[in-house]
Amino acid sequence: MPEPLLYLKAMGTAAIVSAIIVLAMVLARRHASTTWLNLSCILGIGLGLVVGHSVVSLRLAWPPVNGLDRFLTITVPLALSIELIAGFQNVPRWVAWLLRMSLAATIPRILLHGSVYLSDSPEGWTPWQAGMSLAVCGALLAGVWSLLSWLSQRSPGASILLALSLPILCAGLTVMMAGYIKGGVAAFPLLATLVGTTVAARLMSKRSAALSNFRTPAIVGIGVVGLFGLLFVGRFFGRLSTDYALAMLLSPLLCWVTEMPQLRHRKPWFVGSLRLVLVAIPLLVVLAAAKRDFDRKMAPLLGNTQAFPQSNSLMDSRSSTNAIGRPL
Amino acid sequence: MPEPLLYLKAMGTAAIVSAIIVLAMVLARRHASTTWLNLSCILGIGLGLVVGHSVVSLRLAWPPVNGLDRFLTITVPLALSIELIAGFQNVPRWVAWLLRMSLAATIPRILLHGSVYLSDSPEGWTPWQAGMSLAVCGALLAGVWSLLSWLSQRSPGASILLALSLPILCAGLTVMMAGYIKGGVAAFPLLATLVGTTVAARLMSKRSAALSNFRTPAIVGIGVVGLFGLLFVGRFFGRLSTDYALAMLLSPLLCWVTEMPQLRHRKPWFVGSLRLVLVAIPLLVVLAAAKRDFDRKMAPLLGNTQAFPQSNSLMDSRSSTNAIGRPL
Amino acid sequence: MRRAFSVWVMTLVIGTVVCAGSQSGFAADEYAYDLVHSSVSFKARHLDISWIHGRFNEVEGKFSLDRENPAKSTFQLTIKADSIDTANKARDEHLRQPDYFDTKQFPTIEFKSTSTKAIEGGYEVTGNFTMHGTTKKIVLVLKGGKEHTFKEVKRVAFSTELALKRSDFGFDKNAIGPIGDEALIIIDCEGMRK
Amino acid sequence: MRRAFSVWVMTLVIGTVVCAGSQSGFAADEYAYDLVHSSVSFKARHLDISWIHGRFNEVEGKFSLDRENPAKSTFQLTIKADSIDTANKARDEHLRQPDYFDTKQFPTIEFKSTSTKAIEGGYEVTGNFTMHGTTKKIVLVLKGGKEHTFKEVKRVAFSTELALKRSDFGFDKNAIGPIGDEALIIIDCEGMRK
Repeated sequence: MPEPLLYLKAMGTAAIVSAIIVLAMVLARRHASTTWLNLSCILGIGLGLVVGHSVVSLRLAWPPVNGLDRFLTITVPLALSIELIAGFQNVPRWVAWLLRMSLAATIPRILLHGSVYLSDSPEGWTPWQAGMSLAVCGALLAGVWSLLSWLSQRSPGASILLALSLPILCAGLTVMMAGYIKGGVAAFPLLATLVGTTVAARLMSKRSAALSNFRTPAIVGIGVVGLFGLLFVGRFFGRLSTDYALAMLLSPLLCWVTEMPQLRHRKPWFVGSLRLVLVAIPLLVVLAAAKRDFDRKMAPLLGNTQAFPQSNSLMDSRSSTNAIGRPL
Repeated sequence: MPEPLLYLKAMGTAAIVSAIIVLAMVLARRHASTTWLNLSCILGIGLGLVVGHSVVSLRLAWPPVNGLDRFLTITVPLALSIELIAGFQNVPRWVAWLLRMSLAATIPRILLHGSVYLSDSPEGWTPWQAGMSLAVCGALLAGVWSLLSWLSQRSPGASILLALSLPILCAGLTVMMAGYIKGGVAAFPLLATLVGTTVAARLMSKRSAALSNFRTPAIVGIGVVGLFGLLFVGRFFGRLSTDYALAMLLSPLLCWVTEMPQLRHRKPWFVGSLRLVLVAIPLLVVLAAAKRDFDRKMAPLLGNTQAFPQSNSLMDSRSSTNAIGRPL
Repeated sequence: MRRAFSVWVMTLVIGTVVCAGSQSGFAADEYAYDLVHSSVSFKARHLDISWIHGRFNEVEGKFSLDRENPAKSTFQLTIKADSIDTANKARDEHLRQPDYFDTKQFPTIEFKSTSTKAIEGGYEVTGNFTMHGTTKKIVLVLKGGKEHTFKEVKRVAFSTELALKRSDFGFDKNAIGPIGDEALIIIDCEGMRK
Repeated sequence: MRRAFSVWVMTLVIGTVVCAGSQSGFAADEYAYDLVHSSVSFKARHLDISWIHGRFNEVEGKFSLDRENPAKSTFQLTIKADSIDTANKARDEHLRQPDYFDTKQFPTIEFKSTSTKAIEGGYEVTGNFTMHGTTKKIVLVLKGGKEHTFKEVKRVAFSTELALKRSDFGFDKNAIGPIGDEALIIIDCEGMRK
């Protein structure tokens, strides 16, 4: 059963924890560098996630047994580690990008490990299908990741990070509405830590001249990997439709619209708002469609109370059970 | 379980009983009239059916509870009675035909009595649908009946009666293959009595000049009503397809082909054989199609032994169960 | 709020009407069959060595429970014979034909109680069971009856098992074949208060 | 005729091989699971007042019976988790998702015997039961074992019931909700001799 209050509590806790870590670490050093800010963000996200998951009591198995376990215990820590390494000034950019792209290429394989898709069974993919599917998914992740990173280098700002948290919220809701509650729940702590660290980092960047360019590739990287993982697990282990998953994955790329010559040099608040609005449009469409699917298929099982049917004919009983159905 | 030997025994007994009755009655009278021959045929068919049904232990309920009960305990006796009345010389032909057409019009209603089609339930027909369906079926029966009667007046001969028994045999087999064993079994005594009386009546018509024109409207009437009833019950209570039912019902009309000017004055043996061959062609097509349907759908349940699968993969198990399935 | 109010008004109105009409002052609770959370399954012997499981997917019914005067409780169940499901389409088709259920002639299987008495852990319900056009008096032992209120809807459930001989209900003995004559019907029925 | 001959030759060959390899001189009979005449059904509590019935439509398995030396008998069953069927499509879809069976990750539910002993009216079979990626040792009491030869195929059937706690098999406790933790699995399995 979805428990909205618990999710809000987890999100609040995760956001506060990650924000406090960022603030505390940056304030602890007199001359905080971008590297230090990046490190504090990574620690903030990591600890925020741990706290958030424990509040929402998301039990993860070690060794991981399912897609979500692998996503949260392997993929996310790997992404954090890579961003940690990439954050050091003396690491060449090409090494950082090599690491990132290698991770993007391996994530689909990690998430599908041991599943029916990669098995010999009749429902499994042929080697060719498997290779193609993994390559396409990896390329999508790599593409979104590099485009967003590029944008945040070109035209930095908290808006990109917030625009990335919108599809994560949407992914959580749609995965849940597709019937995979635990998969949806996993989105909320992630969303909260991203927002928490972004807000804290933004505050700190205003305070210090050294941080004023607000470059936080770590948040972008973990946000993209997190979004991709949620959608991938929801699509291949849950019943999230491919269309919705693709729409959500690609939606943050709409932030690039503000790089058009006419819009480029507008005021930051205008550019930021425009980015959020542009990203929100396809997400609202997806949410509406997912809600409609949910009402049609899952709602009868999840307990929405409607009026009882008056008639007792066999014909009516079939439609009425939709109206009066109860959770499983 | 179908029991071919029992059916053969029932058919043999029914044929012999009806033939003996016809022979005995005609031989008992020195100057047997057409009326007398007709009467003997009706009695022969009636008694043959009773004996045949008891050999095959076809239990019928009285009052009738299902379509087959109503067919054998109401429709067939009504047809016999009407042919009995129509057979008397002093009954005007229009009265006989009025009775026949009234019977044709009411048979569909009798057979569907109390069924889901005529009920208020959602699967039931609307009054308009019910009226149309009953009218179309009644008209089909009336059409086949009058066309065949007309032909047997125009160009009498045992071949029409034999050509009428072929679709009855075919109806029995296809209804049975569609999964309604009892409905198919009912065809065999009917077929046997028709053949028995036809052969006996033919023998007698050769012996006596008064009977030489070989007009036996009773056999035609009961044959048509019997064929129609079997197909109707098989279609509406069993799973006989509409196409097959129509093809079998209309097949005896192919006897009319021999009325073409080029064929009309050929030798009787040629005309008779041609009629049988023409009627047999669509029936063989129907039988082949019905057999294919049966092999695909019902055979796995009715116990055909095939080799056992060697593989044990889940994929194979599905197809192999079709090969190794057993009766229900 | 508005809804709660109208429910309250309805209760008042119904209460008044019922009080005027009956002596006990309390109407029996009426429950509607909840198809999603109820099941009518059966088992039939195969070759006298195994059991084949099946179920009916379309069932409806209602019951009224009078806890104070159990004899006034009534139970009713209607099973759509066409909805038979034995996990094998060809067999289901066969079972719908006149050799077995003859669903075009006898579309429903019904139970209607005639008398009810409370017993330890449930109710003993006598009633008429109609299948394949034949009606027989049977006694059902309904176990359960615990109430559970979930999202403002009161739910009560009963379980019962019932052994029948198909030949008692006019099924053709010739068609019984490898499937045994006796069938065991397992009913778990959950009702929601209207 | 030709087939009978080849069966005879096969028997001879297998017989020789087996005699050479084993002391007893008789191979155990091998049986293949007959999906058409076997059923794996289950029941789970709903709100602790009723039971929801379900079944698995795709199951396969095999067993070998050694009447003389029951300890040599083996039993194996593979259930395709995706084939779950509770007479409600939306619920089935839900049960396939990771909150419940996670059928993309754990496509099968399996039992494989490790030891067998003959008991009154059947066999007591110990083995490993794997569901939802978790394996537990369980003991099944298989009742039956009568033989029936129908159209030259020897058939043997067993029935067993098995109560499981879903939480023992790594199902998320949060997802248990109105469906009880315990499930009752009812297996009636008919095998045909290969």
